[in-house]
Amino acid sequence: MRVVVQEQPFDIGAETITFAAGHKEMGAIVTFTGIVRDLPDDPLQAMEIEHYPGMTEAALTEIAQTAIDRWELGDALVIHRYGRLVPGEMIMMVATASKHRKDAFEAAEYLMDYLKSRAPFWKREITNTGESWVSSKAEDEDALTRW
Amino acid sequence: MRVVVQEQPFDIGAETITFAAGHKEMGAIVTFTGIVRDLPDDPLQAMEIEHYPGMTEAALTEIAQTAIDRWELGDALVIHRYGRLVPGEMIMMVATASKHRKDAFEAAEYLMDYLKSRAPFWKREITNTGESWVSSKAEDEDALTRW
Amino acid sequence: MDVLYFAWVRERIGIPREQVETSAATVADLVAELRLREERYELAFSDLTALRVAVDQKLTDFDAPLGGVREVAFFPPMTGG
Amino acid sequence: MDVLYFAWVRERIGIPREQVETSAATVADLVAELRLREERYELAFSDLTALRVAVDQKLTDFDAPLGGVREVAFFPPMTGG
Repeated sequence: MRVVVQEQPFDIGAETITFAAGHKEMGAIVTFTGIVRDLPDDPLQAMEIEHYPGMTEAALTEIAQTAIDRWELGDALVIHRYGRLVPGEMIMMVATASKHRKDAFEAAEYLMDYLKSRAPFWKREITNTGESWVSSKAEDEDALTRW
Repeated sequence: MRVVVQEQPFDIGAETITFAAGHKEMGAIVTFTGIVRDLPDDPLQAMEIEHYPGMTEAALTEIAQTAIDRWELGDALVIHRYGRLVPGEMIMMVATASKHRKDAFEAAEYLMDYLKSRAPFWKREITNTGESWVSSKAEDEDALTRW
Repeated sequence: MDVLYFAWVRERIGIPREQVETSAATVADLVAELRLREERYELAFSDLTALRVAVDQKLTDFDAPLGGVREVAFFPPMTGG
Repeated sequence: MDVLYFAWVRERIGIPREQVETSAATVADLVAELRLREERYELAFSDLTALRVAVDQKLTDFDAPLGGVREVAFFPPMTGG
């Protein structure tokens, strides 16, 4: 398992190829990547991500370990950035490796659902008219009931 | 949408980064990669994949288009190889881009489920003791009932 | 019309494709004709539940009509992905 | 103990962290003490349903005990991913 919390960009291509190459005994690799949406008509200038150093790493590690224990998973990778990101930049990624595609998919969805509402990150959107904290969504909390 | 059927290897890193970079207006990218399992104690020497040129491309295109129509999907990518592959090699990948992670995940699972049982590929395993066609699994056919 | 065989169907019949002159109305009629030819066909088509068929490169059923069809393909259930 | 604030809780209170001398038995007791301090605290803690709390970097509830605790953090619901 690898959990990374960093300010600088990550290389989705290199990360994916390294993760997949490291798990040739697994038949299925799933990745999820989150991107700051770059909408032509959207006034978003930047997204600032605050986090809780120490707790963030611990929370992500616990979420990843739970996924590894719950599904038949060979490995899991979580990378999440903080700081100031502009539209089009990648915020985070997860990857899962399993012998079975169903496990790889479900575990990746689980990682995302928990990471959304249980890892201490907070997003602030900077637009032309001001700044505001992104509200949590009821649907994100509801997503946890699936697990 | 991009559908590729080829004998030569593909670069999962380059494909993922190109796909993600091309969809910055989408917040969620999901990829699935299938690998010929490289098991230390497994006698598998190679996997040969036969396909039906012409129909393969048409079937994959139809599956991808159905996914794009059914979910709120910005784009879909399918790459599938044929010919002789050795353990550890990547067989195929799919990628989906959506504004919503749920759509990206579900569409990728749909692509995989249909690609498994509805695209004209047949796998043959070459082991130390002989060669045999991989049997279709009832669970793969059953997976389609979900959709 | 062109008749194509894939995977173990191809191996049992021994050729990947052939031209067949037929007036069979449906895929099932064509299969019945082929089975009468030689034992390798009889062997390949002995269990239709283990076979799939595509007509003009579209998956279909054994009762599909063959009027105007250019290409019929027989193969086992797919195992891609 | 150290008390940390994140996101709009940090903005409302005006500082990211502070040392608090307290004999509060639970998180709820600590919140009650803080609310009495100044209006900015009262404002930050006015709606506990909009807040989450972590004790020694583990998510918990407002009735969590504070015995032996080194660090308490208050913040809005998380919005990562």
